[in-house]
Amino acid sequence: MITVLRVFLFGLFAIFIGLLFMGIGRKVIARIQLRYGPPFYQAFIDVGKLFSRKSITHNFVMDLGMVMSLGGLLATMLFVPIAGHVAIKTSTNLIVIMYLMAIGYLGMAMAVAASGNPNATIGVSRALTMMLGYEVPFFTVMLGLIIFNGTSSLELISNAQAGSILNWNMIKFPLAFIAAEIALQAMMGEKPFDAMIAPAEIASGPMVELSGKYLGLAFLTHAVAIFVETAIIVNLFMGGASNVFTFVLKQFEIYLITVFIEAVFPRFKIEQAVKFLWTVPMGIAVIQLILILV
Amino acid sequence: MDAPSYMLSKIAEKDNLSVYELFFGPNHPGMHGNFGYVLEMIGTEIVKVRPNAGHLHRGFEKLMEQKLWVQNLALVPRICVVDPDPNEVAYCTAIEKIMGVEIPDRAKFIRTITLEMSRLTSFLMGMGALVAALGLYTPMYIMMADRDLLLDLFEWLTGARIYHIFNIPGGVRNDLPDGWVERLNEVLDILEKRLLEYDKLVFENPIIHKRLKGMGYVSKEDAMKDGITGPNLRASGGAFDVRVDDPYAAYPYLDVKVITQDGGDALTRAVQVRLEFEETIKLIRQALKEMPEGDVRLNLGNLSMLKVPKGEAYAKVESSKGEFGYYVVSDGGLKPYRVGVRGPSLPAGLLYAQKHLPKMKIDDVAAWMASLAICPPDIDK
Amino acid sequence: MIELLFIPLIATLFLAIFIKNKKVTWPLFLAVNGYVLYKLYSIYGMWSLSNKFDIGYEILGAKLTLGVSNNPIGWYFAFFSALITFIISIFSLGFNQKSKENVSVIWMLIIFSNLGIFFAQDWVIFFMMWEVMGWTSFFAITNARDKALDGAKYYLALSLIGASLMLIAISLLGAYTGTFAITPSIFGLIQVINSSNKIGIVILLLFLTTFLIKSAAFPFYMWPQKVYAEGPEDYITFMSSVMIKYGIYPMAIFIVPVVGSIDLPKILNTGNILQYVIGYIGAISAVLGTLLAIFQTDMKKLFAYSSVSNMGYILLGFASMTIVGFEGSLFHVVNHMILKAAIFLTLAAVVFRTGESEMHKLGGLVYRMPLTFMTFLLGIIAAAGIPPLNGFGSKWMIIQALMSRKMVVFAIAMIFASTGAFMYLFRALASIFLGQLPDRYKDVKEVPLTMALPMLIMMVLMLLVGVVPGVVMKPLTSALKAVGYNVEVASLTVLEGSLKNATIDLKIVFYMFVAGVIISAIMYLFGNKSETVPQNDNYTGGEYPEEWGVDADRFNYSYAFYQPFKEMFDPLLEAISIDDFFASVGRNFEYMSNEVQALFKRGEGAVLLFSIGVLLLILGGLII
Amino acid sequence: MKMQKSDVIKQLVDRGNKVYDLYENQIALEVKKDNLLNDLVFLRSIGFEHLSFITAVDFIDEGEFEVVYHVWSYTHKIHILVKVRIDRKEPILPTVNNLWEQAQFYEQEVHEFFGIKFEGNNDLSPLFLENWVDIPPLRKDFDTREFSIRLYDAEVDGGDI
Amino acid sequence: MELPPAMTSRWDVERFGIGPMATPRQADVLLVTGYVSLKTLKRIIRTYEQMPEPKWVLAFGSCTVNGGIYWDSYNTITNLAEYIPVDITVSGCMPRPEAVMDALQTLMKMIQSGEAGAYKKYKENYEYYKANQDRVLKKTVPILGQTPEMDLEGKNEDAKE
Repeated sequence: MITVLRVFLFGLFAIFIGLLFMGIGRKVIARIQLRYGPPFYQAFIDVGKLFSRKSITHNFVMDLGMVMSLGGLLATMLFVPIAGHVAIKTSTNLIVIMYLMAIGYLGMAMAVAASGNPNATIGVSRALTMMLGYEVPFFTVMLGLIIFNGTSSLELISNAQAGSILNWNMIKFPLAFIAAEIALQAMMGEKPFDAMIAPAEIASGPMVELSGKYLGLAFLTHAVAIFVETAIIVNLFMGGASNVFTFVLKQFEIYLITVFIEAVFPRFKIEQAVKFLWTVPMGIAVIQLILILV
Repeated sequence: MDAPSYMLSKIAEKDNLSVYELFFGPNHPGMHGNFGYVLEMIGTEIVKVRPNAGHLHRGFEKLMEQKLWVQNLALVPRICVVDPDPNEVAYCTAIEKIMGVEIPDRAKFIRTITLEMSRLTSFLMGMGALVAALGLYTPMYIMMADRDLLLDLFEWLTGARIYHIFNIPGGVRNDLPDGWVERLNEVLDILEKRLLEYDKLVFENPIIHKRLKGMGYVSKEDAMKDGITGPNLRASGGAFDVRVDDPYAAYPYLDVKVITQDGGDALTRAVQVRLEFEETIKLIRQALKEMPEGDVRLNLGNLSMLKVPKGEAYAKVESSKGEFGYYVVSDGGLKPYRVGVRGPSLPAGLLYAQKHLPKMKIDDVAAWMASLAICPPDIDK
Repeated sequence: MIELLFIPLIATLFLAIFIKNKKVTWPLFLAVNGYVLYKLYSIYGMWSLSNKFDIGYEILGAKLTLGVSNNPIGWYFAFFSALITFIISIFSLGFNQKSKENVSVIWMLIIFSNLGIFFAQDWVIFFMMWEVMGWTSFFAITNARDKALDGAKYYLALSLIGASLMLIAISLLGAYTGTFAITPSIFGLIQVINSSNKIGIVILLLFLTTFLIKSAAFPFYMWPQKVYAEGPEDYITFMSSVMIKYGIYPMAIFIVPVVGSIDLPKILNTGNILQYVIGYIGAISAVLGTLLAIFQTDMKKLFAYSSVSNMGYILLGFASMTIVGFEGSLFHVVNHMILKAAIFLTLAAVVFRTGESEMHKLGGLVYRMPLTFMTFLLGIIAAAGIPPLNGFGSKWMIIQALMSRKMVVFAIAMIFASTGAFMYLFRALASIFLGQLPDRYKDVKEVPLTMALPMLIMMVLMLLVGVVPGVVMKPLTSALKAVGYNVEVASLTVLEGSLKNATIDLKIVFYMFVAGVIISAIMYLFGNKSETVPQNDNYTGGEYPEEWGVDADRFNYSYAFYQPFKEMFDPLLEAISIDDFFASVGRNFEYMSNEVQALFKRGEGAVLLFSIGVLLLILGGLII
Repeated sequence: MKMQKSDVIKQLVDRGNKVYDLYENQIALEVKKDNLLNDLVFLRSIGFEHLSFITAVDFIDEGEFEVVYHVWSYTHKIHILVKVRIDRKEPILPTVNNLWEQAQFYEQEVHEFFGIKFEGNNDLSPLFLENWVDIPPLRKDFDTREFSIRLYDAEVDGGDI
Repeated sequence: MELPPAMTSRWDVERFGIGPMATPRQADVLLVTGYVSLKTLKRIIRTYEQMPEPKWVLAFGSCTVNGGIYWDSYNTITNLAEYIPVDITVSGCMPRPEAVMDALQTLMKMIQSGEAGAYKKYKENYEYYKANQDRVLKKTVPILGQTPEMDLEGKNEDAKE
């Protein structure tokens, strides 16, 4: 019973933090754009509103896909140690996390493709291409850390950096951190790697047919994705944290970097994005990997 | 780039099922104004385009025949909302040509200043649209806010932010208010400073260069033949500027520098706008300095009972998007007999859509539109 | 032991006799299949079972002993392949219900040779069964469809090359090691190689080439797509899920032990050259298969390349030369059998109902074939290696093994391939089942029960193996232990990786996934109700598509799906296209294969009966 | 090589056309329907390569349409209104879309709003209006107020008066 | 045209949580900005019908109330409320950004107090709205009672294609 409660609490916590980040992110961007910006709790209002609206679906796959999408990301979230806590005692295996995350994206892709709108399908095709683009450098970075630590457990990698700030992988492997940051930018679908939702090109792509609670679920998925992705980076590079508050703060720092980059970059075309990801961050990651191996 | 497209269209001919259609507009976030392209696509590549104009057709040319000469002043700025003043000036100039009157010099200078300010607002909007189409919202927001600085000045001067109805047959409605010129100078200073920020954010951004380079190439010969005018023509190397070649308002007294480049692609056009923006600020400064004192309007009697003698005239002005022309035919009555409007966007929006968009990717449509500064209202009228 | 092979063979004979009467053949077929499965199940653990026949004849100085034996790894392959083949054959019976052909004969022969390959005790029987399988395949492909002949010829050409190479290799092996029996020959070959005899390496490479041809690895990756393009869907299901593994089995029992034990000049301190050769072949197969799959428009070709890519994973697992990698590879063999069978069954169902295999001409079938869709969905989730379905565990083990050996290039290749897999898998899903349903498929129905049932079983199997990998891993590990590898017998749900603290309980992964879905479903139910709109009610910028002459077909993005991505790779793909080379080889074999085909066409039944008779004689000799 | 306005006028008069010197940089040229293409080709050949636009005027009292081609020369910096009168009952003109590609759209527009046909132009489909069944709207005998009042229940001057 | 300034740095409606959405599916409020031509009306109706409930319409500018300056145009409707239910209108041509913001906030208050529910009217009076829409969009006979004197075949090619 306690386990069940724990799992639910972890899930809700991730959603809460993710939405909070999204709200603050919007505010920060607004300030960069010399605007006042929405209140930081705007994301909660939006989601509440979306869930209270009637929504439009094309067939059962849309429902199935959206549920699968949020479910997959929540499941991923349950594997990520937050300040040393994990929902259920299990090995926090990085590869499992990476693969589980994919089910979320697959669910989303399936739901939006079920609507039969070409815009949405183009968006999905771009998103999957982008995924291939960023997974390769990101995995290369992870590979370096895994080989260095001799374990693929996120928890152990995080624990190995305990102590002073000089133990952080961020300081020890700055190149890897830079590569991971760039890959993270793409992973979050923020500019310059947001070709998949480009509103001016394909009318917001995957979101084009989502309405009401489907859009709400997509929002929540994005929120959890932000949480999971920043948490992975914090665990990999910033040594986790001793308490939840510090952990969230570190996550927020990571998120803030992506928001800053987001605000001042236009978007790549998809092939340019993939080429970029396979040259610059991949190159950096490979150099780092060689440094670790030698 | 040519070979795959060729192969794709071969496949398309063989098997029409593989073609699908995307509706780019009229209700599309990448579309500025109410306009549509129906794109036939293979993959993400466009193979055929069917322009879908007319959503903004209000029948201006017919409406103008129904209204008094001066009433029409309320209509003309609405033809191109982004850049309203050239419409007013062109319409007034045509009337003045037919009537054979010469407006006072100060009026000419004030007209010039409003025209150039309007050009600035339009350039800001155009650059904003271009960068927004590429997903760069920050400068877009700032550009829009900067545009508001100018709109405030317009409001001070004319009482309206957008539809000024300031230029009237015989001059302008009123003289510049006190303190207005100083404020304008301040605003120009701000804009000049901002331009450096835009340079950093936009024109020196490698991604922008990557996206725009080589897109939508127009050669000088084609541009001249096909009626592409304005910055688009000058970016292809055609040294044509109505302000110099067929001068109106106070341009004969000013040094208008015609900037030409020979890239002809979207990047060149974007840079062209940026260069002309700088030039425009200089021009306003010069006009402010050299503005003579004197009357600002001719006394043409009761304007609402204005009768224009029988005759015809074509007046063209250089708007921010190119040659804007009004062809006015008068039968000597209280209302125009016929007004024909030449908008600058038609060749680009309809003809070049069919020339450029095939072989282009869906990614580029919005940016292409913005780079050619296509303004749907002046196509539809 | 021998009756396990004998009974299917006799059954084939009976089936061939009663070929016109489905009322007789079907029950017979099912009964014999049931018997085979039961028998296989019951001989689990009895590793000493064998039948040997010493004909007292010596070739090239080696004693020719023919025999079958119940070897542990062979059993592992035999049991699961027989199970999957059985399920596919049931589907096939439904698939061919309307045609006059009675496919049960061919399926029986396949089951027979399948068992023969995996239980062969020596290279001679192995070679014979291998050839029976090859010819049966050719027969099965061309029998149903004339159009398939081109692909089949190509396949036959490659098979013949492979067979000749293997014949040479076997002869050399016999000559240099003095034995034709498989297990002794391993030690013999190691000795030959370690005595710095170049011929040992040649033998090894000859064998390796043969097996690579069969398993469609680089550079022989072209044949599956050529065969699958026109071949009968039910049969290519078998080919891509089971038959493609025939190359893997001898690699597992022969190549890996040999390569793992020989002492060649070492590179990078961790392994020998041959290990890296296998690794690079695997890596290239994985990456190239993925890339080529991404660019296909025909769904059968797409999954043909997907198989190539999966064979690459298996080779990578072998190349790691660790026990985790080896286990992972063998586990992946069964996983891939299950998921590929599931996927191809749905493809066959789609072709069965629509007659179309070009993906861009399909679409929206989820409206009409929801069960097929669900099977396909689970299949691609499994194929993408996403927990909690079955593809995950084996891929995870292989990656673990590669990482623990610091084989970074292989690990990156593996990740590239398995991420790229999302692209082609999703593309197939979107193009076939999602999107707009064209008008011409408005009346398509779900498949009949005989075809639906195998799909349902496949779904259950995928989930079962995904959550409880022990059902496969337990027999596998005990088999490996029986062979002599130093492994612990796996527990039901836990997989062991080779890195520190790398243990993963798939049961927990499943629970977590369920928990996530439950939370998300609560969220979903918490929302206001939704309204279903027709498929053509879509955002079109406000336009009315029908007024622009746009119907469902013209409002579906499924052709040239990854066009921008493809354009990046176009120059590369052109440069490495070795299709032309093999095409010319294929042309040279054309004459010969025409002859062969004419033989079949003239007297199919006669040839079939003749070959069965010969086999009966041999096996009869074994029993006596 | 820049020509003076007088030279241009002289050349045009020599070809037997009526020329009006309107303003600085602007002249009007009246041509016959049969001569239209010849004259436009001639104008292009002497440097008038920019077609600003094509429009028409409905002289209903005289029973004629006047179609005006606006051409401009980048070199001579002169704008010419090439005017051609045609019978209102039989409004047919040759197309110029092989001289200027953008003329295609102007001709479509003129066809849509005046009902003037352009021989040789295959695509005169409507560009702006949809489902238009009345007479072409820019003709003088089309009363847009009446139309608006009947169809859209418009009140005169928005009901303000 | 005043909408971009309203959204951007100076006025920033986003601080009230208002933002533009890309497609009708995601939108709550349909802003009809200014005059509505027939072609646009047709698209507005589709867009409106694609929006999920509850949905609101903000008619922007005088032109949507009584035709405004275009009241006598043959191609713009005069009163949007005849075709789709309008919750709130903003007068002016064009209204200032402040007016837009004010309208949006008023609409938010109206929604909270339950006053704004015009979309329900659309369902109840669907026949009425549909009849009005069809009258202007699907007309087959000339409104002014005259038969077009010339054949206008090929006029609706695009629509039929």
